[in-house]
Amino acid sequence: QNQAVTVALDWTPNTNHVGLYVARDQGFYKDAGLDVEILPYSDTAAGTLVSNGLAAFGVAGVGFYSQHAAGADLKAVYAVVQHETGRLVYNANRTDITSPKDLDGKTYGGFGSAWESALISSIIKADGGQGNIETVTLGTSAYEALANGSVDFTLEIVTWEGVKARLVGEKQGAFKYSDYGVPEQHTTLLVSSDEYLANNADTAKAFLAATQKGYAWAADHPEEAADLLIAANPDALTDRELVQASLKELVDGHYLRSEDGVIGRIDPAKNEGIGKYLFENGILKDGNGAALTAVPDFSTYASNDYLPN
Amino acid sequence: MQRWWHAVWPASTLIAAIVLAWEVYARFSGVKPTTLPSPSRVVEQLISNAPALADNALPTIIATASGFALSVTSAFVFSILVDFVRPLRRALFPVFIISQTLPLVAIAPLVVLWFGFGLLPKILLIALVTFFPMMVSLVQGYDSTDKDMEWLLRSMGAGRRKVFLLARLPSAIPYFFTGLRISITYAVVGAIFAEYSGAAKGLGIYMLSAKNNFRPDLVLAAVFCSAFITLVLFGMTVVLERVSTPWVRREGEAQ
Amino acid sequence: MQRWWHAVWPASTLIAAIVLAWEVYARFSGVKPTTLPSPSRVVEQLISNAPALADNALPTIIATASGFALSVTSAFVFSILVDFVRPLRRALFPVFIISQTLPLVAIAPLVVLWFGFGLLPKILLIALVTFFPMMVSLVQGYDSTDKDMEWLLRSMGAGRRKVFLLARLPSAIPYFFTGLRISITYAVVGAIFAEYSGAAKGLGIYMLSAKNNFRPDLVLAAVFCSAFITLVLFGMTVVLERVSTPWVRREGEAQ
Amino acid sequence: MSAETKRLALRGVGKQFGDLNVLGDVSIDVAPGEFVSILGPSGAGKSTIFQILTGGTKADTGVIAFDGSELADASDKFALMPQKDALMPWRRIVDNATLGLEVQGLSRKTAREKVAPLFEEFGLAGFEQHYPHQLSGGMRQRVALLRTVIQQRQMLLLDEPFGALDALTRTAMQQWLERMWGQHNWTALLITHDVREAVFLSDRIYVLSARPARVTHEIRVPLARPRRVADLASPEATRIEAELLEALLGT
Amino acid sequence: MSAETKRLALRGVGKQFGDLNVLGDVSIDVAPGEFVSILGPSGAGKSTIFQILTGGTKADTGVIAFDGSELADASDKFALMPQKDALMPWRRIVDNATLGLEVQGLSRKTAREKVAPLFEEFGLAGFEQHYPHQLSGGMRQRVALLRTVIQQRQMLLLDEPFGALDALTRTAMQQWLERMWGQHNWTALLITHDVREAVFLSDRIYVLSARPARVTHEIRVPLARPRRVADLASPEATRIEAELLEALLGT
Ligand SMILES: Nc1ncnc2c1ncn2[C@@H]1O[C@H](COP(=O)(O)OP(=O)(O)OP(=O)(O)O)[C@@H](O)[C@H]1O
Ligand SMILES: Nc1ncnc2c1ncn2[C@@H]1O[C@H](COP(=O)(O)OP(=O)(O)OP(=O)(O)O)[C@@H](O)[C@H]1O
Ligand SMILES: Cc1ncc(C[n+]2csc(CCO)c2C)c(N)n1
Ligand SMILES: [Mg+2]
Ligand SMILES: [Mg+2]
Repeated sequence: QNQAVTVALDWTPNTNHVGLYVARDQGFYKDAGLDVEILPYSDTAAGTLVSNGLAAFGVAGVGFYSQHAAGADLKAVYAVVQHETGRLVYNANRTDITSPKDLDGKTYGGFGSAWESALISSIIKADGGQGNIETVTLGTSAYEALANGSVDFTLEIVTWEGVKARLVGEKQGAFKYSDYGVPEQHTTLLVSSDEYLANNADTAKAFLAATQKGYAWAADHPEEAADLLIAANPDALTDRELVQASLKELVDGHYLRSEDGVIGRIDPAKNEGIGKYLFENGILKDGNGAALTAVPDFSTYASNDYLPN
Repeated sequence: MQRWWHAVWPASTLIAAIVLAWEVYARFSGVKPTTLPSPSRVVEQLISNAPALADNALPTIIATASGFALSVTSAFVFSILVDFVRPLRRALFPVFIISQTLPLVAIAPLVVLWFGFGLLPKILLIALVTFFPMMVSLVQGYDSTDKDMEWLLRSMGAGRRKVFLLARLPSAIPYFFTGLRISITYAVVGAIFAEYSGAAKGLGIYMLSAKNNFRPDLVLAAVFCSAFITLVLFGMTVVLERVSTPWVRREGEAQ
Repeated sequence: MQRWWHAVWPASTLIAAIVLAWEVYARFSGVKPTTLPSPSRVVEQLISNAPALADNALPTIIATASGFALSVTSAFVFSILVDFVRPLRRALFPVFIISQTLPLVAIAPLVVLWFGFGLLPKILLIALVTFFPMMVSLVQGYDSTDKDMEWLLRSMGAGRRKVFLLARLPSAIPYFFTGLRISITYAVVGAIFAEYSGAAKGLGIYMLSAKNNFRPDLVLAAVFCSAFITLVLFGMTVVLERVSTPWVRREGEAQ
Repeated sequence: MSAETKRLALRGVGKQFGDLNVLGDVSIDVAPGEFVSILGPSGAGKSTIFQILTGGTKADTGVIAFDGSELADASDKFALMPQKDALMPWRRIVDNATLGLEVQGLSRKTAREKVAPLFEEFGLAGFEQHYPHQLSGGMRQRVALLRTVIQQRQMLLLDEPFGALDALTRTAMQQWLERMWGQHNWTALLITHDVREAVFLSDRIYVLSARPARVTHEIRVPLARPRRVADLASPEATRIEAELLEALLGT
Repeated sequence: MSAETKRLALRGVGKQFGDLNVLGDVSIDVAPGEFVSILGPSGAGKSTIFQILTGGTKADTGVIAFDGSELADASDKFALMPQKDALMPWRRIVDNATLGLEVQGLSRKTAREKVAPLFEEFGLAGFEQHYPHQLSGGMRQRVALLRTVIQQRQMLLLDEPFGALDALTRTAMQQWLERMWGQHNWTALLITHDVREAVFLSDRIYVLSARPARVTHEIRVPLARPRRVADLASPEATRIEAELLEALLGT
């Protein structure tokens, strides 16, 4: 009789997802009367699954703004991280790269979304470059491609790939987006759809409350949470050291719980800021592929209404 | 025994040589195991991950079997329809041909979008890739019927239905098995494909997450499993063909 | 003109009906255009994005052509080798069969990883999917040679090479074209696949990013392009077959 | 012989396939118990005559009478033996033999009981459970004939029954058929290319012209039965043969 | 006739394929300018004899002499005409005819010039540029014979050249071949199943037993040439025919 809820992931299981697994395996969801299934990461983006009603919630990144602009029924309801975790990275042995403008004409290993090249271009331009890059779409293979030198740079989640590189001893150089004019953002969000929220407001609230509890528990017990995450994904997570170090980083860096103790809440200013930035760079396009001409009302993109106060 | 060995040694030797060369290259060329794992490592991982692989192989096998069953059934139904109503043939065949030119990789995610995560989209995708070869084989089979045989039956007073049952359908049996053998190979590949685009479990999902976790050794172990399943299914169709067509004279059989 | 229409109307009508049903469903069922775009929308987008599609179709066509050329060439070389050295046939065929059971979806990313994002991995993947049907067709073709014809040539003093050139090779031509027609369908699909796993440009990449950017209408427009390319290539092989085998009597031709 | 006593009577039968005028004007009679052959060049339209009789196609012109009354569309008067043996490779010999009975609606068991005694006579005893591919060409042809006669129709239509056999086996089969003919009371119409076969087996022979086919000669073969191969050397037989050859090959 | 004056002499030739004893002990002679036939049941090993002569396989026992000296392994003495016509469907008639010359290394042009005058005689004039499928069975057979004789080998080996033709066309082709025989100075060994064909065409006939094949009869055909179909009705011819049939079909 438990309410079934499905969650789609944005990537292979990693520490960004820890709260979901904690809430599931610590029984927080069950206590809230929910039966949560975490769908494995597949070829189909979480936002697509959510807006088509195949999943109630999904983990998404900034790509969610483009999907929303294009007409997808999506709404951000939970911020997994309170600070920007995205970085532009390259191999440190590349002496020809010292600042973003050196990336002009170089090869970028990407994930197949439109916002990527625009973001990188604006970073390069902010540094005084042309902003022309070669893009090769690779998905999860991007990091191997970077490691074996077949691409020059890519984007990473500093609390996951960044930690891994450090542990493995790969020297990497990184550029922080905000150093080059990109507003701070919640890099990882939970999204749902208006349709689902309207019809299942109580379930959504119960889910997000339990999820928040899960992330809080992880922030309080990073080591146990890391082991729980590993136990939940024995095939995917085989490097305990990485998971432990990553979660420690997420907690110590106040990503999961901000310095002010905020968990999950979406900062309207960040929402507005990144939204405007994307709009101004012509990344937000309507369903016909035409760039939006008027600034959208970004308050309709995100909502904290389903979070416990 | 000796003849058996005679038939088997060239391929065995070649496969052994390929595996050996791969092993040597993987070990001594300095290529990273995350780029190209050695076969011994793949086998080792195959064994130590056997339970997980078996667990994931099951949904794939179920999807393959259901999809294939649907495909064969509908190929039968449509082929009979098309055999009895000629204009239908000219109507359906071009559509089926076009359906074969659609890139599965683009269609699979859409099908998952439309039909969700369950068995249905997998069955549909498997049917999409296997239906056409089955259908073509059956129709070719009906058409291969000896004209004199049909004339004979009609002269005996058989109607269209009897001619079909007594001559056209049995004539299609060898063609049916040819189609079966071709399709079964695509079926497993199709199932894995469908899983790639969205599934809770299955060899496709296993491969995808192994790939995403930089574990080409596990990817290859799962590839090995899927090739093995395909070969077993293929072998089953060959056995089925032998037992159900005792009248076909086969090479190497005494007359 | 009339006969042409007679051959074409059933399929045209069916296709028109399907497209119409789709249009009606997409418009009036309340399904979101981001889930199922209407055909009119797909066509509209196809037209307005024609330059981008053409731009992306070009690399796909190049990869297809190169991969296919490699595949046909090596199928020829191997088939001749295998024809002259019999044990090689028993050695290679099982290996080729196994190669056909490997799920492309899992292999493609590995191949891209090993060979980069250039033309090479695409060519290799296309060759992987098209080589075997070509090879099988050629070998079947050689084997179809009339035994009496070979005996005749030997009685005339022809050596093995002359028998091959004068009898076995020409006997294989119709089989070669059958293989060509089968392979060409897989070739485009294979190219798109390879692009999906890593490329800078191409229909595969276009589909991928359309999908990621929530534009199923563009995905379908690109699918349409790829199907169109396949059909054109298919048509080309049919024409090539007609002009290069003037001795084959075809149905509907005057005797 | 008046039209009433005739088993089969074709009068002025004509047939066109599209632009192809196949049968010009064909008139053929067969009396009960008579063995009549049709000789004619390849593609003349001989099989087309049988097609018309068995309802496979319709004549454009002419009338066909059977035992004095007009032939119905789907008639059950004829048992056909086609040009190739048309045995079904997936059926055992016994099931091939009973095919016609099965189509008539008899149960498998009854049908088998009915053919069983004939295997001995047709030289097929012991082969009931074999598949066709395990038999020699001559034996297959005997199965085909067994399948034809077991239907107990009023008339046999034999379309080049031995055309696919080698010359020696064919001669042996002709002798066998002549023996069988003596023992049964069959009425038969035989199509053949083989002049000697026609002479050896027939009471009467019609020679057809090339397309559009007409009857150019009608020749009686007054040799006594039972006939032996040596009888073909009789002056009577050689005269008829020479006459037929001339009729067929021209000058 | 001593061994020296013989064109071809097989003495005690035997051949086994694995467990299958095909040729028991075959001795056959052919004199220059002679037309000799081999009659025998299907599968007796007749084609195997030709295989041995043309180097397709090796005899296990026995000796073969050609013009008095032992036959070399890959001999250029024989021109073969196989059982089916074996025309290459992808070659035009003229290129099929010149095939043997091309294999011998002649240029296409020279080869074509060499055959050109013969098309008229073989009744193929005007069909040089056709493909085989556009020709009737009889014409195809004539092309095959043209391809055989144009090689100008010392002896023709004809393996059931008319076996695939219908009885009528076959008779016509036999007459044609007999006419050609009269005009050219060929030496030929013919394999056939057809007793009349053998009698009509041959100077001498060997009858082979079933596997393992041995020569059971050797029969001379003393009919005068040129022969006509009507000659087959002569007492001489019918006697030989009866004798052969008895030899082949047994009691
Ligand atoms: N259903 C049909 N439609 C069109 N043409 C046909 C059809 N049936 C037969 N024909 C043509 O009619 C002609 C006569 O055919 P038929 O089979 O009656 O000849 P036949 O005398 O039996 O020849 P054969 O001795 O070679 O068996 C042929 O040219 C054939 O192609
Ligand atoms: N290369 C071979 N290997 C094995 N067996 C063979 C080979 N060639 C022929 N045979 C067998 O030898 C036997 C005689 O064959 P052959 O072709 O000489 O007979 P034939 O007298 O020409 O028969 P037909 O009249 O049917 O042409 C057959 O049983 C055949 O299967
Ligand atoms: C663990 C993890 N690693 C990489 C990505 C891929 N990715 C998607 S958006 C983005 C950059 C954000 O600015 C990156 C790197 C992910 N989603 N999760
Ligand atoms: Mg006929
Ligand atoms: Mg032979």
